Amino acid sequence: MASDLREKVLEKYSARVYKNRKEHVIAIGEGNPDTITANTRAIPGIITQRGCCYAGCKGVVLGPIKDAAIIVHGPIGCAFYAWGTRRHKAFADEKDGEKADCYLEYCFSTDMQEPDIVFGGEKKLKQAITEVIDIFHPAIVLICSTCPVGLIGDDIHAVAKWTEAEFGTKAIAFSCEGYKGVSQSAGHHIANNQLIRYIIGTGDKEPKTQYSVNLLGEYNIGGDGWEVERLLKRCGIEVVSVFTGGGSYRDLKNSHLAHLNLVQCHRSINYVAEMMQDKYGIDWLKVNFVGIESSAKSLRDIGEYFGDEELKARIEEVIADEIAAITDELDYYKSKLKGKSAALYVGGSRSHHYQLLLKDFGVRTVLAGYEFAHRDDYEGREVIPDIKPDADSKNIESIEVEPDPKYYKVLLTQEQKEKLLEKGVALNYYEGMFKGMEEGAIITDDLNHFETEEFLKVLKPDVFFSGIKDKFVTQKNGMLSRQLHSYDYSGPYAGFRGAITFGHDLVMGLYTPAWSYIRAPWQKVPSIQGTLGGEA
Amino acid sequence: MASDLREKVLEKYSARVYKNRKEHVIAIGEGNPDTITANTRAIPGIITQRGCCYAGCKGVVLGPIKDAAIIVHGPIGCAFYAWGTRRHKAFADEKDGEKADCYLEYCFSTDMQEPDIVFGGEKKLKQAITEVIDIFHPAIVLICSTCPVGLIGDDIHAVAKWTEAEFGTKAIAFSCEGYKGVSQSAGHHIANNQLIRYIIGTGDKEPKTQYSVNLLGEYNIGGDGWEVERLLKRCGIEVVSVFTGGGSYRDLKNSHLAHLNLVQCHRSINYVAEMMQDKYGIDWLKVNFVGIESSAKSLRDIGEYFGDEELKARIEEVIADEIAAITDELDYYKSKLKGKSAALYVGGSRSHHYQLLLKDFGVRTVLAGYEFAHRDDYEGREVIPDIKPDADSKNIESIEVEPDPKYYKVLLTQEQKEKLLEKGVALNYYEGMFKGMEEGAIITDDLNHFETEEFLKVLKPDVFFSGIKDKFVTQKNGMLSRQLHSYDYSGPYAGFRGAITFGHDLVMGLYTPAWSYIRAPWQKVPSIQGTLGGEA
Amino acid sequence: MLNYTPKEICDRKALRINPAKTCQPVGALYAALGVHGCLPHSHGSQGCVAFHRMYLTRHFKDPVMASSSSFTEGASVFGGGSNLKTATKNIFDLYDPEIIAVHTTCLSETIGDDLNALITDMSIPEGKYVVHCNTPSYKGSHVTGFTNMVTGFINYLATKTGTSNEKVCLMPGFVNPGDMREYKKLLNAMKVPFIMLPDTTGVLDGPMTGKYEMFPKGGTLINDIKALGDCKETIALGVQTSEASAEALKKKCSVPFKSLPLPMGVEATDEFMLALQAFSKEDVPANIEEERGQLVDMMIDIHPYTYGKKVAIYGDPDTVLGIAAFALELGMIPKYMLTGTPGNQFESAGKALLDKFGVEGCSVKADGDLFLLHQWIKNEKVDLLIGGTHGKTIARAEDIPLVRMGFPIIDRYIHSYMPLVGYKGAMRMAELIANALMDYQDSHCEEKDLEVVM
Amino acid sequence: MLNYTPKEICDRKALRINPAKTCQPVGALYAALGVHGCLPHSHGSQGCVAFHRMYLTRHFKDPVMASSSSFTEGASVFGGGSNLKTATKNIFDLYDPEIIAVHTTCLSETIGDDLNALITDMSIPEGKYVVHCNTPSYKGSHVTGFTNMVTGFINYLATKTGTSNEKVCLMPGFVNPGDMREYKKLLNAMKVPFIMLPDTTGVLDGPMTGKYEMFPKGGTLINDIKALGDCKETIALGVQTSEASAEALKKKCSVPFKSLPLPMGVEATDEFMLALQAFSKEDVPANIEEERGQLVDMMIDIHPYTYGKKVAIYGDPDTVLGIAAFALELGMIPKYMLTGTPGNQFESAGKALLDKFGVEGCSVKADGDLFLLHQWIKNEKVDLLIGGTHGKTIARAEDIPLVRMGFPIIDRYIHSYMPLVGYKGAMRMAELIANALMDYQDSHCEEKDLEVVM
Repeated sequence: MASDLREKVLEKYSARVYKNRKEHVIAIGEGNPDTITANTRAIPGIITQRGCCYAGCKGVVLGPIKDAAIIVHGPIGCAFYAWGTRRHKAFADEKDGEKADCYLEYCFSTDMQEPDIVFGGEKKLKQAITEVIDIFHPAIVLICSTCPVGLIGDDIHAVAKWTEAEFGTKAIAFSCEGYKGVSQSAGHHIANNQLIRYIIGTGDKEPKTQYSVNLLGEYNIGGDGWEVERLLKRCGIEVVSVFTGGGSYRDLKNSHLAHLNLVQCHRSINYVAEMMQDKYGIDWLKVNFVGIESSAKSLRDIGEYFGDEELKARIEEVIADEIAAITDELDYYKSKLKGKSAALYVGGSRSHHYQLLLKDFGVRTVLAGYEFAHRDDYEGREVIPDIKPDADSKNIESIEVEPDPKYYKVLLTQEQKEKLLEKGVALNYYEGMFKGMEEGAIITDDLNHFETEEFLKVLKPDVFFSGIKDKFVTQKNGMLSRQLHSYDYSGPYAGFRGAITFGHDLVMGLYTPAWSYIRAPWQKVPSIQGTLGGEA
Repeated sequence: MASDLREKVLEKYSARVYKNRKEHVIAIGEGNPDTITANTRAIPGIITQRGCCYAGCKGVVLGPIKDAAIIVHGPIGCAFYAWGTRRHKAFADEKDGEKADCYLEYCFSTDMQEPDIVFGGEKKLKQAITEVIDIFHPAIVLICSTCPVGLIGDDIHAVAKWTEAEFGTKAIAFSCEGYKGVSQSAGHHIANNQLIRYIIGTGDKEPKTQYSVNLLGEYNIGGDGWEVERLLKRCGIEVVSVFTGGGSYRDLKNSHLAHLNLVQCHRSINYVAEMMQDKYGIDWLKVNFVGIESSAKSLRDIGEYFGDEELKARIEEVIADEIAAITDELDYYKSKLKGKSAALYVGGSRSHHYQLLLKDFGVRTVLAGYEFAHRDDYEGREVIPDIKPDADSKNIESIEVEPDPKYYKVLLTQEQKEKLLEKGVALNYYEGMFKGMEEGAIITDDLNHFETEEFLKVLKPDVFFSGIKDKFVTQKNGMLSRQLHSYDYSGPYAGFRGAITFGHDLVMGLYTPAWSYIRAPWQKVPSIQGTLGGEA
Repeated sequence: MLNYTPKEICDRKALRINPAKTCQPVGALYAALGVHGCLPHSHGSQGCVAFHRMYLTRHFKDPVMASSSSFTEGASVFGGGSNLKTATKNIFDLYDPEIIAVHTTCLSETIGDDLNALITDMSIPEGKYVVHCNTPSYKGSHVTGFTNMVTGFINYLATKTGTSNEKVCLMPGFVNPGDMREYKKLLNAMKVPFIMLPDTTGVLDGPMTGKYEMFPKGGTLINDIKALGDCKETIALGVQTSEASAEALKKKCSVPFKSLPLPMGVEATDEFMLALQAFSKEDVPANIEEERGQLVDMMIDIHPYTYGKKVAIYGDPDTVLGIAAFALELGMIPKYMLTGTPGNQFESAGKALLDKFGVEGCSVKADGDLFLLHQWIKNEKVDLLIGGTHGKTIARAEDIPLVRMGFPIIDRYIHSYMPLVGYKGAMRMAELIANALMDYQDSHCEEKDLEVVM
Repeated sequence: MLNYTPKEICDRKALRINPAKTCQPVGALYAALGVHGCLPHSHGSQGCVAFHRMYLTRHFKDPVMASSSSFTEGASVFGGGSNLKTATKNIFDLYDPEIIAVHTTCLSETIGDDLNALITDMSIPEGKYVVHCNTPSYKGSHVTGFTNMVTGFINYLATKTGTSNEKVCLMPGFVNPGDMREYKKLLNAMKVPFIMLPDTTGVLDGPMTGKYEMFPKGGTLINDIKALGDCKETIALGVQTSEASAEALKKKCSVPFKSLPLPMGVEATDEFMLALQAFSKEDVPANIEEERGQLVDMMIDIHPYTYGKKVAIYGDPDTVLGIAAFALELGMIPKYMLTGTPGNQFESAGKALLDKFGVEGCSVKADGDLFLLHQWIKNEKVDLLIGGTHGKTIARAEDIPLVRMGFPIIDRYIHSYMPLVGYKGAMRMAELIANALMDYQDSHCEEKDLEVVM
């Protein structure tokens, strides 16, 4: 039984660690309460895969905003590591005569040196901003602080204000020092807060159509966002802005004028979704464009939301057409994958989404975990009122917004929303990962290296979906590991076509002949066979 | 004294070999008669660098004709070795609405197999021609035979006739079996004969200008021919055809209508020059576009021939302009090369031409030899009446031509020619290599491996210009060797600009740092320095 | 690609764009992996080590293990001592390394944690070790961090007993395991007994075995680090990387040292061989001399393709100098030599190289970045780029071939198994360089100029 | 480029276009260079050996010595006996080789010179040897010529004394000296005493020494060729190249043989190692097992770039099969396997490989040419070309990356020093293949898809 396996792994810990980790590792069902501890500190010394607040703010949410000059204020490392490593694709484009430059090939840093730490770095930051504006003339400057900045007390928000005054260039500061919070999650929140404060609502370009959406929590890894946009456009749904994959300040500032928010990654962006609902009255819909069934359902839910029969018919047509185009390949990959099992440990929502895609291929999930999720990501948003803030989360600012006098508008009546719910379309809601999971699956929050090794040993999945830090550990053990942060440099995996690419990649990984060569043939036979020679 | 050095090298031979080789190796001046034995058999077993009749016919003269489908009739090797290895550049072009295809990337062979040898190969040859015409629709088919073809008695000339009758496609056969003659030279002659018989004089496109020339014996190695054409065009001289680098059947067939023949490589093409003079009355002028002084003189000689003051002025302008453009580089390379010495062993004329280019840079020639020259290439055409044909040369057909009733015309009167001679322009004449050489230089006809090693050891030139077979032998001895057949994949070397490229390449070769690393430092110091360790 | 980079070079005083360096801790982490049974530990926020592990993994495509003190805001205010204490206890409990090698971060440096004191106060299991070094991210670069970690091991462990072990202490510089294997081959060939610190062979170029080992076979043994104090001499390869560590060993245990450039190319490898020969009684064996001769043969053979070609070289200081030296030996012109790592020595060493070969008109810059390099190239183009992955956008923007050498290379495989040092490594460099230039010629020439023989 | 090649494939019965083979003598010449103190001699017109020396020199970029009987028209009519007699006398007089290895040409074969008789009648200096083989250019290919020359040495020299020397006779196949060095490394690692015939190491991959030696250090010793008759077993690598020679040794001296594919890739190298292990008492040493594990590690790492990629492989039969086997191990699809050398065995071996991996829809052809290969590619494109220099025009015409492996490679340098065999050779192949595919991706993707991490 899964609970026994769980115990077997955790009992190797010292009592203190055991006490901590047992709350983060649970087995679904089997009479266990489906409740988990999440979003708490990692234990010093226990090898976690988590990143930091800066990674969540700059790396995840802000990094993809292509027309922003993002200056990382701090020593060089933090800027360097977040330079081109996350595969959030973008390119400079023009929309209705308005250009959005793309600075993603550039890495901007103040490269703080010892004197800056000792005497303060604001002067250098100002000079760096002067230089970035002088050379690049960006539409907006974003300033991200790293660990020492907060400690030495540089006031980056004042520098942002100075920038706007001095150059007339929009500038926003993000105090996303790495030590804040317990994971990337704090950084998401900090980024979200500033987006709602300073960007969303500052534009006035109305959508062109009746059915316009923002795509929230879609980072366009490997081109996912482009594929989702393609699908939406086929259906006649206008995409106003994307938060933030391939997205731009140019578009984000108009996002409050869209009719509906679609939320792909719940964890990293739900603050924006909530605050936009409060401030602008825009409903949000949790979608999932990973997986064939999921993609179809997401499109249909949007159709239901707008309620237009013509739109709904077009959506059905698109779904039928997209599925028809992939059927043969789907069948082939299914035949190669059916009955396999997988473990997943990714970021905020992927460990959930990809279970659904795997299910499309007949692959079972035996373990899943989130790196930086909160309880609602596991258990559903209904638990939010029960989540007690601890010292670490209290440190992260949570902002309240009021309905915007100019832009607040409500699209659906309460009655209409209830009708939608009856049709299985829950607005402003995320059900979490647990509900869809099989009895006996293991859930691991903040899965660490030790547990990874041990669980994979006992669960023996065919593949472990995780990140680069786990990948080669797993593969040295002879088990396929594929990165679901970066898609192992493949993609897009979203949508119907993306599912096929995923299926291809998984089949490739499982069936590549090299696995069969791990043991040398002389390791399989008695090693001394010779009859002569060799004493030399 | 050079004569002593010569003796020192040759005395290592057995008496029989000595007797043969002493006639081929001479020292210039020092009271020695400036006469040499050339164009005689190589000695079996003595490692010669020479090639065969097929190499001279197919490889040298015919290979560059770009719009000809040249079928090598024989086992696969001969076709294979002559495929793309000689750097005679060309490309398909259009001239006055007439296209010339370029088949140089293709290698056509009948790939004879044992049954073809036993039962005869004509049938296969006919089938191959059928296929080449079917696939490529070439303007002309040339058939070259290799050793076994002559022995088994395939009548390729009959097959050529059959081809013309069957397909209406021009076809010419060349019986250039490798064993004929004593070197490539036999192949040149065989090729020349068929060109005059079957191609030259078959077209009727008149030149557009008063000053038109054919460029004979220019094979466009590394683009030399293109550079010469560029110069001639700048001067206002029209190039009707090139024999044969970058040339085409399309152009060659009109060559009898040009006003003057320029001969670059005397050895390989002088038969054509002579026969065209006899048949069409066209004078020929030995030119040399290798070297700065030589190029200038060649252009001026052409000007003198045509005698037009405007043309002569333009030629002077071009020369002045070309030289002005290279002066700085020339001075630089001269400063790096002055006082160096060289040995040259190349084909028919290059060992002569390149001495003149080397002289432009202040490089002395201490040894020079030809691979397949005749006495006239060394001593000047005045010795031709004295050359007694031997058994090997008698085997190569020598044809006589009559003035063509339609096309024969004479441009200059005897008086005009004599005036030209007074100005130093000798028509229909080649002075040979000897006359310009310094006292004491060694001349080696058919220089073989042994003599190469020995002479380089005693003469110690800074560079040996030769071919690929010598190159690494020389370089293993720590001496630069550059290929003058293929220009070591550089070029063009012709003309003024080409001289600079040559200078660059030579400086590069002599000064490349790697030469200084040949001896390891521990080979220079006492080898045992250690104080401990190392007994393990 | 890089469309916003102007040709005009303005004098930047504060803004770093497209760096050619990263921060100290990643170098310290790499060095610590080269000690057997060692778990590197990052004393700071957990994001640092996540980034460092990611980067090293992407370069080596092999597991990279390290732990973190996982600072939260509280620790950042009140000091990380308790985090470190908890961490080391947990580490020894759970992973059971022989040794924990702690490096600091800008966070713990800024708050001023005193690692010496913290470690002294720690209860460390019998027979186990905790060592540390200071690697403030706002000083030097990843190369400095590597040096500091090596120095840290020496400061903690190297001991002079008074009895010489008749060995050489070899400091390899910031190189790949493939390079370290090549060193070992040469030392063994010269029968020089040695201890190399660090030694990442078998750790970061390990075989697929079907069984992951957190502490694989490779790495310098702790006892061997201790024995460094009894070495006869240190050969410090890579002056900017290794000299400071050699100094530390000299200071602590009076081991004299010889500082040499990385043995890249003919002359630097010759120097290395002479240093080995000076140490042992041995002649250079025939097979190594043959390798050298093969290399020189190749260099003469390919010189028409390399001579006079302009190359921009960027990366770590000793690596850039090593590549530049070999480029000069090939007759190339190292038009631009640039490292992100600060330090005047790089520039003077680079200029000395240029002077030695009588080459003029080249730029040598420490503390530079790839934005500047790109601007230089826009002002005067080069024929070839040599460096890590991050030059690829320049390569594509300017249509210049890129040969990947150095650190980090995160977009190719296998490279870290292959040496660039020694005669064998130079052969590899020669082939990579010649092929890049010849491939470029083949793909960029006019069709009529495509050559079958080259 | 190759603009006249139509997509439509017509059935050619006579015309060979752009061959994927050349004639026997050049292979015989190469084999003879692998015998110490041997001067290869071409019995025919002097043009043959000029071409062969040119070609081998261009492949190896090292001196290639050989002499010729320099037939003239007379000899061609009356027989070349006197030329051969003169030649051998002059050769022994002037160059003083230990042995002259004569191969025939289509010329001497067509006129019917009886080499056995001519050599028997010859006066050969005491202690010197003249051997021969028949290499009619109108049969087989250069590979056949290589085999025939090896067989010729065996037929003339191998002697069974009755006392076993407890050695393996290793027949290397038509491979580069770099490959032969790798064989020797593996045999030495397995402590298998052996004689390899031929052995071109030290002959065609010689160092620059400043002193040319006409007969350099390398090559199989004549006494060792004699001793082949006393070997315990022959391991014949490359079935189509080596089996006939192994048969000859079996026939002459009753030495049993094991025929193996060229040890390219994992499984074929494993087979080779098992054959060595079966012979010696030795375990496969840890360092070789480590190499193997590193190789497998790399293969798993790069599989996303190789899996499912279609490759066209052309060249010599055993080489093409060896590359194809490794390509299949990498998950690639060897869409086209083509050799110019005739022989059904190639096609059946190729098909067996495809069957083993369950790969369908591929073409395997012996006696083909590059014109046909290009037409195939025009009909269904591939992602990669692997073969010698002559594929470069196809590569350029169709914009397909080309990885150079095999013979002849006359437009690149250094390759012949580097092994393709053994685990090390497979690492090289893996890197070349992965880099070619990844470079192609980098240069052909849209700018927005250029990846920093791969």
